Amino acid sequence: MIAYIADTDATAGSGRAAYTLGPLAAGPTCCEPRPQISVENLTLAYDGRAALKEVSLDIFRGCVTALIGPSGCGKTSFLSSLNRLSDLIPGCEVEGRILFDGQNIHDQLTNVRALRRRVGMIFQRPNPFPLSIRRNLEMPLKEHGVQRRADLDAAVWRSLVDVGLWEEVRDRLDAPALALSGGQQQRLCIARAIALQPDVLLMDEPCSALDPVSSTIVEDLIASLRGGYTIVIATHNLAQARRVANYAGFFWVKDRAGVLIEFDHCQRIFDSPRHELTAAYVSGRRG
Amino acid sequence: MLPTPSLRDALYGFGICIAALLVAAIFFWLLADLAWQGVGRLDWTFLTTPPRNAGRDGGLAPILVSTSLIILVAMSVAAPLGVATAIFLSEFTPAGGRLARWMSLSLDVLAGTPSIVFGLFGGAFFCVFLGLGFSILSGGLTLACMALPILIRTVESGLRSSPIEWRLGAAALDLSRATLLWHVLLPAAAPSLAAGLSLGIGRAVAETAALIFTSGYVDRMPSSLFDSGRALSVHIYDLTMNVSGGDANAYASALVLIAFLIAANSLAFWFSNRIFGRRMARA
Amino acid sequence: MTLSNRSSSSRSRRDTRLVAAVATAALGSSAIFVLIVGFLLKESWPALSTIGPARFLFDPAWRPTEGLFGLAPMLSASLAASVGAVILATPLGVASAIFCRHYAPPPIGWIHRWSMALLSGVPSVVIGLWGLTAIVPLIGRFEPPGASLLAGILILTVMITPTIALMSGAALDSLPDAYGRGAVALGLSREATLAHVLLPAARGGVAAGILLAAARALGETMAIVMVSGNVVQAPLSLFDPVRMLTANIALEMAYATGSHRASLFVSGLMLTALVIALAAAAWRLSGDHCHG
Amino acid sequence: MSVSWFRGKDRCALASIGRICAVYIAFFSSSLGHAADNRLVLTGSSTVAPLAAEIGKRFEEQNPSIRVDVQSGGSSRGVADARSGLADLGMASRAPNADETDLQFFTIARDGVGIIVNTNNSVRSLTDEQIVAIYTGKIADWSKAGGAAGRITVVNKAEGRSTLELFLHYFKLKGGDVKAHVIIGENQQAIKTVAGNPGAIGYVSIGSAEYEAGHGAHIRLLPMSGVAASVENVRSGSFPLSRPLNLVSKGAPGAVARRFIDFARSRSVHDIVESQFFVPVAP
Repeated sequence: MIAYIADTDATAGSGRAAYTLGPLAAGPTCCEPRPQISVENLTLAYDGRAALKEVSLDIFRGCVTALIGPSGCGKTSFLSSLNRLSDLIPGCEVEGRILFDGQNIHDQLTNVRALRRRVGMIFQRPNPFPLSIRRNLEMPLKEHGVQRRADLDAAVWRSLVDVGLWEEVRDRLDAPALALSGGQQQRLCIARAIALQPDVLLMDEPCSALDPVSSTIVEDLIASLRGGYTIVIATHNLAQARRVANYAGFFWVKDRAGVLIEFDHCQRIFDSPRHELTAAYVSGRRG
Repeated sequence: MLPTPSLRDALYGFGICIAALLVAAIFFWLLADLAWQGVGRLDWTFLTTPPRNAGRDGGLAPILVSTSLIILVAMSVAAPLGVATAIFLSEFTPAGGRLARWMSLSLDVLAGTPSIVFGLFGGAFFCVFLGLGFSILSGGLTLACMALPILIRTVESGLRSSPIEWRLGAAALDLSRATLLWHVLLPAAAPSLAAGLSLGIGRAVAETAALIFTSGYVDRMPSSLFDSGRALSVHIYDLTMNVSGGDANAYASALVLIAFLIAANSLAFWFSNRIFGRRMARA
Repeated sequence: MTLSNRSSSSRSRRDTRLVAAVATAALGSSAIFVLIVGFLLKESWPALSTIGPARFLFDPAWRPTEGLFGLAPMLSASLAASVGAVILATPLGVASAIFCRHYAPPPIGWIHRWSMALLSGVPSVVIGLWGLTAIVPLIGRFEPPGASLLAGILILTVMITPTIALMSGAALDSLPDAYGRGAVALGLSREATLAHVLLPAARGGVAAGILLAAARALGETMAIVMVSGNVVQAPLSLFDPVRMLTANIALEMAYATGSHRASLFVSGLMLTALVIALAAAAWRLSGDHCHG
Repeated sequence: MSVSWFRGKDRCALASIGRICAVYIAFFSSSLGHAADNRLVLTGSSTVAPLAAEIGKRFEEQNPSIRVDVQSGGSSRGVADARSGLADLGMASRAPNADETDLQFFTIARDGVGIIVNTNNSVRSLTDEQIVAIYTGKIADWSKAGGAAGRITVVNKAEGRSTLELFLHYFKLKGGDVKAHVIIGENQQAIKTVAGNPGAIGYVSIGSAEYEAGHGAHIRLLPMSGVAASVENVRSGSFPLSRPLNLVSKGAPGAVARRFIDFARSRSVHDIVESQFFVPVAP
């Protein structure tokens, strides 16, 4: 299948990624080998200082892709360029191509807002709005044209069931969302995102602000969403990446900018990494 | 010897409590002074009868009505205009940008313009140029101009201080800015709006110089917004400065004015909570 | 359930409408400024063009009916009183705001906050009356006549402390709770949390409050007329009676005509210039670390 | 939730736009609505305003179809408004100036001006020379004027005030000669300042001073040139210092204004004039 390894001696990765196909013993079966998002030579700079250099990788439909690596290696920047949230950051410039279902999202013609609706995002710190649980879910739906009470109720119910929150909050839908625990808040944010029926979910360290129990619940949730959504998850929790991901990309900091070192099936990244940095990182010797 | 951290902390806390106590003491001194000299005149008839003998006798009824109308006009013009301007400044101009800076400069200048200049301006612009004459409407509009800077400043700072996560989250959900503002940012800024309204009302109720020249001196019960109506503060000023023997009623009127402020402030809190805060559900 | 794609364009139309609406409002608010400055210029133009701006600064005295138009002593008095009041009111106001939120038990904090809101709304004439009957005789007992720069500073302090307290309070209120929690988690004491975390984070709102308060102090009229003595002289001692620019307008506008009247508007214009200078200074100060 | 939030938001935007529109409509409709009223507008001197307002109320009772609106704002404003036609009648607490030949002045009352000191002051009378010496700074301590030792606080009126002009004229002083320690604007402020300062001397309206002294204020009126400062002596004309309170019109007054002037000068308002502590003019 698909893998990428950076040429560490020369400048990292030039041109289109070099993919090598190979058999996989017990690969996950949910994935179609058809990229939903293709990133080509993505370079991202803040005020002229590169934060991410020449990253190329494919994100496959229905699979969980984990981005691993130490803090500051550009995982968050990478994620925010996928739904052009980077547009909102002053001084942030993006070069390279990101093809979403074959269309470059930086084209003039691309409707950013339609893009963002198809790509949901979960942030490191749960960020429910200071509204009731119900209104947190309903507001975006209404914004996108769902008007009928019955439709709204059904969507609220569906998305809460999907994230396993329904039983916990069914009696207090009108209670403030900020009164929920951190894990519940994060699941509410996921519910809020999937209520809009996106194709892709971007998750930026979704569990790192949570306690271990909540973290496990959210992780199980992510695993259960696999197949239904294309998920890209940035994490520095290696065990988590190993448990939930089909694919993994390893980022590292070179010359103060993030680069992609290796991209492959998750199993291979962890069991037989081809780059020595990857091997060192996943074995815990570096990072 | 340097004080140990805990001693320093204790001193710090002590200083804060002393300062707060001092401010409270001054307020209660002022209040006690007013109450001592004015409470004897206060009763129901004082509130329900018109003034007689240039205000030495009689009550306040028409003056209370005029004052409420003036405040109502001022706030219903200043609040939407102020909130909209604050939104423009905080959401659609970059902080520290040139436009924002020019606008905040002009607001600061407005805030520092002496009220008597507002009065002369209001007299020339609203009363004469726009032909409103001495009227409650002129007075209210002049006060709206005066209260705007305070209102804009407080609401703007409230909007600016909302967490970035909400904005990012809204962008990721593809919410329009209107939705984000109306459902998230403005509710979160409701305390600022309340503070701005209460400061604005405070300034409006306390205003004398601007009103003498705009809403005027007539102490008859107003029959429309186009009638001249004497505001409470103008009445107090007149009683203390022009009417010998008016002091007792002036103090009583000042007490009424403070009660009026309590009512107006409660109304402002209730209003901003009702408009925005109700949807804001905070832990 | 259907998620409409059509709504996307109507949403951006709505956003455009929103921008148009708030921009119009902002334009309207600025128009008031333009109108007022234009009004001041128009009214003071006869004096500025015939007497000339320099004489307002350098004439030796203020005797407009005899052709002397020196505003410098009043300008310095306005500045001295406002600066003095801001110096006194800032710690009092900020401390009050902190007290309400972090020291006082809730009911007391609530009462304190209400008293601040009320104090900010007590008409200047009432505060002036109180100053005239309570503060001025008190000062006069030590250093006659009592009506003095000091009395002006004290009265202005009483008037602007609530502004600073309310604005700082609003700024403290709008800080995310996590700030305080994070600091407590680090083992910082309440005082250190306030001094090193919360106050610096709220500095924008506090600064805005101080600026508003300073502007209000400069613009305050009625109370100042009653307590500060109104003698046109440079403030050389705290116990000297002084006249501020606003007091000058209030005292003489009622009887002024012709170039005297126009020169009173010059006082107003000068006050505006003073506030502009103040705001510009505040820019400078905030500009240095606004990206910090 | 019965109202969809789309409409809710639009409704709010509409409401604020609507409010602004309403104000604009009010602007224009108001310029039409004025002329219809049978209204007499008086503006000017804050000293005359309370008196004129009380006279106006009685005038309204006798002429129900007419409304008398009295606005305060200072003598020069009264003169200017009468001249420009903004007011039907101006009010001025002074005699006409030499350059005001285009205006007609109608005196409705007189007001005496007397010297006051604090009740703790042992001085019972001052000669004109002593008063001049005190006001020009040549005598700075009460011991030099026949009292107990103590610094003199000279209370003077602000430039342009008619009582100041009267005072200066009587003592043949120029504005620049006076070395004042406190300068005040309104009459009551002078009384309160002198009442609060044992060493103070000032000059105020005799009627109000008499009233205040009779009601416990710490002030005492001093005789001038041997004539006791009392309303009685002002009325009889023996007290040297007094000023007229005037109504001012440009050219001959209109019919309604004429009736009002005649009424204000008639015997039927003498009780009002006296209740405001002024001296009625002989009919």
